[in-house]
Amino acid sequence: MTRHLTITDQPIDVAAALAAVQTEAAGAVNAFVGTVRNQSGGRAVRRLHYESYDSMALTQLGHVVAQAHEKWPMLQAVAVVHRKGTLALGDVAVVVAVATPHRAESFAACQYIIDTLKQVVTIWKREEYEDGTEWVAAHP
Amino acid sequence: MTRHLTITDQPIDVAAALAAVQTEAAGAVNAFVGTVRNQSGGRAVRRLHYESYDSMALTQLGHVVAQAHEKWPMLQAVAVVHRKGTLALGDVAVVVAVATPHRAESFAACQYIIDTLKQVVTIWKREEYEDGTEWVAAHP
Amino acid sequence: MSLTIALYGITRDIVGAATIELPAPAPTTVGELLAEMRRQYPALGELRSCAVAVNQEYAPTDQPLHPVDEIALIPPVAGG
Amino acid sequence: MSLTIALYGITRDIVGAATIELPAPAPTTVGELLAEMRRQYPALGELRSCAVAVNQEYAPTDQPLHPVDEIALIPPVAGG
Repeated sequence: MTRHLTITDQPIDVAAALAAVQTEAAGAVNAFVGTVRNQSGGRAVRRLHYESYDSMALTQLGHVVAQAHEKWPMLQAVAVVHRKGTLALGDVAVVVAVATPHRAESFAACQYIIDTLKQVVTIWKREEYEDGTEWVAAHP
Repeated sequence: MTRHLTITDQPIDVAAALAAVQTEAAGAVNAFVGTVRNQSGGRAVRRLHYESYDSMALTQLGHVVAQAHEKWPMLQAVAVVHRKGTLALGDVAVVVAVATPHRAESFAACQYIIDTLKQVVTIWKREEYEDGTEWVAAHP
Repeated sequence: MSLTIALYGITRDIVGAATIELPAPAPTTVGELLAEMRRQYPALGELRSCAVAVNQEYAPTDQPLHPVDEIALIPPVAGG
Repeated sequence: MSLTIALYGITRDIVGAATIELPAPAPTTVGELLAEMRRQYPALGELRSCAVAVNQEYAPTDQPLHPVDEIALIPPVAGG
């Protein structure tokens, strides 16, 4: 299985992430692209800041991808790119792309990776509103 | 909901399909990309030919997308591009991209659309092997 | 009345043409059309399925046919 | 022994620094570290959760700490 795991402060090239997983052996590619929404919990968002503990984020991301490969041994390629720094509305925050020989597994593996990434990968989001900022999910 | 439904004999621009569904209101984009595999049922594939009954294919695709919108009213944008004509190994045959405000629905709606497309959209696939060709799924 | 039937994929190969004209007296329903086509081209009966589309919609066997209809045989699809 | 703790996200805001040094005698386990940090910075106790990472892995409360360890407080993550 090939893996491309990146955390970057540069704009994400979604097409490059997709191209990185495509092979002639895997007919199915599923990709999830998370972009910056203009609202969050009913509040208007102006922009976002992502902070990352890079080395741990990549370590944990490696675990997540390894777990996905255990669950779906047919997984042939995975690319995950997460942005950090300041993002504007509409900017791509994360891309997860996976390639498998068959369709259903591409959806399942991609969803597993993004869902688990959100639980364990050490990246923090601070939303900026008209009247202040907030670390997302920090408080109950 | 915005819809972009296309059947084309030109190479598919995956990035354009993704860009077509991205908005500041929908934070989640899921995309399925089907490419030409180098094997099918254990036989080595050399290339593919897709034939389409275009007008009916687009009519049926419209129904599929409308059904998806009924099931997931939060669906904000859908793009489906299907290639026809002769395709080489690795070529993109189909892209389905959907945008929703929330993540889980983007996976579910995208999977529904590609799964249903395969059942009802009037496109036929002829695989070319070393020793002949075959209309896929034609015979029991 | 006569009917014109469009043929796609393997049905075009079986019939050897992209359309076939059924002269009067032509079948009056989808079911009759399928029976007539299978009589003329027995290989159609060997397909996994063969539906009929009328005006770009899948049609039930009791649907009546009219000369103005856009009619097509739909062998098993395999898009995606 | 002393420990250096890296701080991210809201924990950096609460402590007011990107790292904090705990001089000897420093906590010897993850559980002791969390208790000590919460004693010094009660606002940490108001978070939805606060984990401790040792050498880039989530660590259980009974895990021992050593001066060479890469230690960090991990407030609720929100990537993706």
